[in-house]
Amino acid sequence: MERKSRTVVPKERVDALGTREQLLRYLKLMVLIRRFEEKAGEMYLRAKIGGYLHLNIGEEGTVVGSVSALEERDYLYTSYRDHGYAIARGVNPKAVMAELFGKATGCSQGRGGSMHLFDARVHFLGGYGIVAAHIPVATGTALAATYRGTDEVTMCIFGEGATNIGAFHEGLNVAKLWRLPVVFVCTNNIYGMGTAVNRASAVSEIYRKACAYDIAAERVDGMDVLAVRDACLRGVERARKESEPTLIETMTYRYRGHSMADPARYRSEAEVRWWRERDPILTLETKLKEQGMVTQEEMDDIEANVERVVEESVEFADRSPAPSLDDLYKNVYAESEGR
Amino acid sequence: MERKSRTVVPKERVDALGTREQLLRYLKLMVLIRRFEEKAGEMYLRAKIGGYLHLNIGEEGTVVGSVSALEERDYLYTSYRDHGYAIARGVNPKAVMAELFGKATGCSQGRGGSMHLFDARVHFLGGYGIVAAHIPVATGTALAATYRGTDEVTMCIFGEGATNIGAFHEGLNVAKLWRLPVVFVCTNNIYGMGTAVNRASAVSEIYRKACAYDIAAERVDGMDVLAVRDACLRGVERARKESEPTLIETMTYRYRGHSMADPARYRSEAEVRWWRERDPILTLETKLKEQGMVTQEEMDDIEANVERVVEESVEFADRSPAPSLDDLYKNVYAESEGR
Amino acid sequence: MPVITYREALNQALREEMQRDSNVFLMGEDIGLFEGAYKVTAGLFAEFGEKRVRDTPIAEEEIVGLGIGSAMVGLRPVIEIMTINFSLLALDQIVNNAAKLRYMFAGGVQMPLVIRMPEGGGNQLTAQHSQSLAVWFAHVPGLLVVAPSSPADAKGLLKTSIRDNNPVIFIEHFALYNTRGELPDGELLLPIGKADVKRVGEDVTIISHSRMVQVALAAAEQLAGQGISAEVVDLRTLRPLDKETVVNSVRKTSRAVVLEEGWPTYGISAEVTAFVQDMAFDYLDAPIRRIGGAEVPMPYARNVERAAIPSDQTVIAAVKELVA
Amino acid sequence: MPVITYREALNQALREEMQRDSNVFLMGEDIGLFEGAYKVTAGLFAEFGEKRVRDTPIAEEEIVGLGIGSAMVGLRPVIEIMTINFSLLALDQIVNNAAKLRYMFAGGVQMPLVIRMPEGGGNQLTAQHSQSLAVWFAHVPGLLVVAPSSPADAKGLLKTSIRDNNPVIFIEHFALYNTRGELPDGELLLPIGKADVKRVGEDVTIISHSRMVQVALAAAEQLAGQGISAEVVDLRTLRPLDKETVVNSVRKTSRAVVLEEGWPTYGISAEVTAFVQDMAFDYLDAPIRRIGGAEVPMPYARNVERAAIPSDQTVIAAVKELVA
Ligand SMILES: Cc1ncc(C[n+]2csc(CCOP(=O)(O)OP(=O)(O)O)c2C)c(N)n1
Ligand SMILES: Cc1ncc(C[n+]2csc(CCOP(=O)(O)OP(=O)(O)O)c2C)c(N)n1
Ligand SMILES: [Mg+2]
Ligand SMILES: [Mg+2]
Repeated sequence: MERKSRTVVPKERVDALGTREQLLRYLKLMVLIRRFEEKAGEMYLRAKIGGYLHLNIGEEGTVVGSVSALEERDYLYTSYRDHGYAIARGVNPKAVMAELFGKATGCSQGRGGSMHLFDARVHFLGGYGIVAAHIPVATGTALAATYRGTDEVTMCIFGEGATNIGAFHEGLNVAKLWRLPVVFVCTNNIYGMGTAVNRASAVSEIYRKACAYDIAAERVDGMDVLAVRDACLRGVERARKESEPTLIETMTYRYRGHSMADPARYRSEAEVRWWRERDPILTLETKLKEQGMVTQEEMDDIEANVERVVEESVEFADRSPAPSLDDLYKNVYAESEGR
Repeated sequence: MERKSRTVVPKERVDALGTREQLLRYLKLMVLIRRFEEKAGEMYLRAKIGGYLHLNIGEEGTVVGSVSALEERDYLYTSYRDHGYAIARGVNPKAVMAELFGKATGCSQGRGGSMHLFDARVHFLGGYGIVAAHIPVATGTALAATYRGTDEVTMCIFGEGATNIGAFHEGLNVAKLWRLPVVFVCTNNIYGMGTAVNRASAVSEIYRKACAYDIAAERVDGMDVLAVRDACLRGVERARKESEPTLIETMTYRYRGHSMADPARYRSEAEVRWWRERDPILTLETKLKEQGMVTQEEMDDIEANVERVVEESVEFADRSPAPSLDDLYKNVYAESEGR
Repeated sequence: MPVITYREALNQALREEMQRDSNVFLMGEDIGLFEGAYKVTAGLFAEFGEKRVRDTPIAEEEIVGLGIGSAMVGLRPVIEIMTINFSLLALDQIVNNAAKLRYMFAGGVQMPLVIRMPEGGGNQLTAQHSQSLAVWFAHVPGLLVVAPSSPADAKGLLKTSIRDNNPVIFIEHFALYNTRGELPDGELLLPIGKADVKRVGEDVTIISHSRMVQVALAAAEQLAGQGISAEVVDLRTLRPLDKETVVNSVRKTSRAVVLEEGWPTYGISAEVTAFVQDMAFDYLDAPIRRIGGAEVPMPYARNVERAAIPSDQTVIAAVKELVA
Repeated sequence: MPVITYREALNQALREEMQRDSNVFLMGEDIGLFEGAYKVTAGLFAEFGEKRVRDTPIAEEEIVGLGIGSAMVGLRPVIEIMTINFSLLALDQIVNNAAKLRYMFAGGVQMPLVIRMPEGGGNQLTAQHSQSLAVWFAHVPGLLVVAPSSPADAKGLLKTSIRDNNPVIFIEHFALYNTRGELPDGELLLPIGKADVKRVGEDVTIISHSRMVQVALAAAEQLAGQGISAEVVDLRTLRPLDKETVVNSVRKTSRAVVLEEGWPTYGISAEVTAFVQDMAFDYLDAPIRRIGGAEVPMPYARNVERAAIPSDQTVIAAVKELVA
């Protein structure tokens, strides 16, 4: 009664590298996210931002690689570690920074903050605060596509720590049972707060958990934006063409602590160094330079551009108004015909 | 990155069949449970029993086989389909019938009813009504053994329908992660209420779900009491000696509907007949007769004895007093030193 | 006017709304092929097929998540949780997502989601299957909570709930499914947030909801024979509360009994008592009386279970004490 | 008397009880190596090791199940749920198992289980992380619910809770962890089920619990300067309620304000109002006033969040209106 797990061994990349235009876009986006997050951390320390702040620094390869596999009509769900995803998906950095500042011009009008970015226009269906609880929700959006017979794909991002809770299991089971067009992307950054994956998961190779649902699964280098993009493209294609779910595990790392409050004493400097040497931006930059696709000058331009965008987002956020207290009760309920 | 699932292929039976004494005990227990359950059904129709009534008829091979693998010091948890397990574990049939009748002499003093039989003296830690919610509880009892360094094993019985809900997943993960001495027994009777296993589980071979936790697992013929016992003995030994969990799936069938209210129209007569031909009692009886271990006369004796025990349990239940209304609030709280 | 059961009323509401709007669909455990644990969805699987009447695995959190995620992109899911007792497994989805997303996301999503579930005891289903937990949902901003007591209310309120763009917790009661009542002819839509005076009286107001309204009416009938005229107010909606209707009645009668099947401590009756004492302070001739279930996990034995649930006799005794 | 923080008080209680009884052990997410999301368990992993201070996966239902199953066979688990918001995922275990098993099984098991968790808002943690849900637990027979407001109460009540054979829901508050207070010398054990008059007054009684007691005390201090003498009663235990202490105070002052941080509709203040109007009916000079959080999912922006949480100014305004 033995049986092989149905793991999909990474096949050849969809296209060897991508067009120069694409590659530069990835690079720019990753740099933008890095600088944006650094600035957000700074603004937090200057008390411009409150609450929790979870940064994507170190994870830009996964962030940009996964989101780049989506078409405009597709949907994206993430956990609370969501700034990079929102930006990669096309939410205006100004609206993101303004949200972090708690301003009326924020993408959630100052109601959601760092953890609950949202923008329906770009089909970014939000950042969620309860670990794994957005997985069932994402399956619901995928269900709607099959219900209507349309071909949007839903992508759902969560951490490796989220795979130990029931919602992950219930969601994957239904996704396979009902053949839902959903791509589950698990960003395995080795830690859930201070707990290493092997102290929380009986099986620490997360992609292997898909065997319990006969879901296609693979593990990729999350520091390599192209590897992530390609794996996600395969998942998106499987969803769109075959209406089947996929689980992709991206091996990555957050350079900072879990949130701003965490000095991350539970891991060694050597470990951090090991990962920093595999930095996703450095990796792509080096590759493109080797291939003569980008020069140092162009890189400097990118940095300068990004710096301007980030500065503008801070200025915008800073001079935007706080939400009006008159609107305290707005949007608790919809005004429906029935009432 | 492919990897084999760690399914344990059934090895040779621990002992080829068992002593005559053992085998006759299994046979008697199975007949007792069958007749007890039939009588319970009858009493339900005569309104002596109220609420829900879930019978083990057809599943006696699994019931007796699993419980027989336990030592006295071990612990047993079951779902609401619990009468047979309670009896096999040594709860007095009188106390079980009295509980079904809602009498003060019932094993839960008329407070629990059919779904919540309980007897701490024989380490039967109860029948539970919320699907799969006793799985985390059972892991807690297994944890207590490792905490104290004692060698009791905990066995937890649940249906195949219970493996789609989060608690199953959370429990199995922790059991493996913390190496808890627990044997999970999934009675796959093909249906959860009216829903067939393949309409609810992406993977309908339940034992395969253990691959997500690297838990040893096997599937056995649940109509064969000896096959179940042997698989459970292996699981109990693994728990006791290696402090490791096991998942055992027993393929079985309930001849009746889910509960007394269910006429079971969702399945064919042919299907029911197919399973009835594999009846666990008939199977063992035939085997023992072939081996000359039991005669028809002895079988008749067993039936007569069982009939008496069942009749006595009804009489006992009938003439037992209802709980006193004065005790309505008894046992809501313990009297603790702190208050 | 035709007479139908509460179960049939719900079934009609589902069928009519499904016929009217192809975005309306049903999900739940054993609601399709099996036609529902309590047969509320009888015939719908046959009529609408498995796309619109979806049997789910036993996975309450996932079921509600499916509802939320599909509602966010425009479908109108109606979910059956087999009993309110199992909703505990989906409470995070209901409270942290369904109730909050519209606000968190600044009105960027609609949440046209209905969650139907029966509650209550009385059938010897014991501690884990006999709870009345509507009060928990009624505590949460962002949710609407409806709990009808009659077939007409059940139909009219369920239809309105399905058309509402807010998440509606629709509380049914096991012991009401077989009860009968008249149904007005034609399209029946009742507003959420309106209480209903089910019997007019002068001496005392009995305020209740769901099955206990029937108990209150039975008590009122007997009290009338003893010269006491009781008004029975059916809350119908637990969130938002129709305080006006309740308070107007109490201002008239000057005495109030609040009756619920669940545990009264921190129960529905606590809130009703609290706002009535505030809004009718100068009219009250006596403290507001609360009646609820015994504060125990529901016991199995018939006699003990009966003692744990309020009956018409409990109500009659309380009213007599109050008006004495 | 030493002055310590609420956090230190809890930490001392845990350490002392673990030293006293080897059956006491801790479980929770990141409570060990990481020393707790709010550092309440600091130092305990180092002192007692991973057997007795167990880091768990993120799996709240399983964590509470582990507690129940180990308590049933004689251990005394103390569980930390990182915040009350995540307890929604464990509610079935808490309500359907922890609270009920002793009764269902006719006293055949003990349930010496403590579940500690902070609640409340005020730190811009937004809708899914700022709830005050103690009322849900306080509604359930079989549970004891404790919610201390000071370091001394926190220590004395946590120690008692750990020694109790009932399941205790122990509610802490984020914003109290750094607050300081005096600690009496010697073994400190406070009884569950006893309220505490935190300030004596004559004109009005302010009834509250947890962090809002500090708000009430700040308001009372300012009111004193304006010639209004307010008595502040700290409920300390939400189930069972110490009705006597509360009612005695209201009978003396004839006016009551019930203050809570959570949503007042079906909240703690509803129950307190309901029993006070009953037991002090003839003493009340005015309706009981309730103050609670705004009925919204907690918004992020600092100004809006502040407007959603009661402050000393809210209390002062309400008291002045009431005694006017
Ligand atoms: C159900 C639940 N339990 C606990 C928490 C507190 N918490 C927030 S993030 C986190 C760690 C999650 O780790 P992982 O899933 O690996 O994501 P990462 O933060 O590494 O991206 C925890 C425990 C929560 N938000 N939800
Ligand atoms: C969480 C939860 N959801 C739904 C139910 C209602 N219910 C009771 S038994 C059952 C079917 C369970 O099937 P399975 O696990 O296969 O066990 P079997 O009854 O076949 O022994 C359901 C849905 C429940 N008790 N608990
Ligand atoms: Mg992680
Ligand atoms: Mg089954």
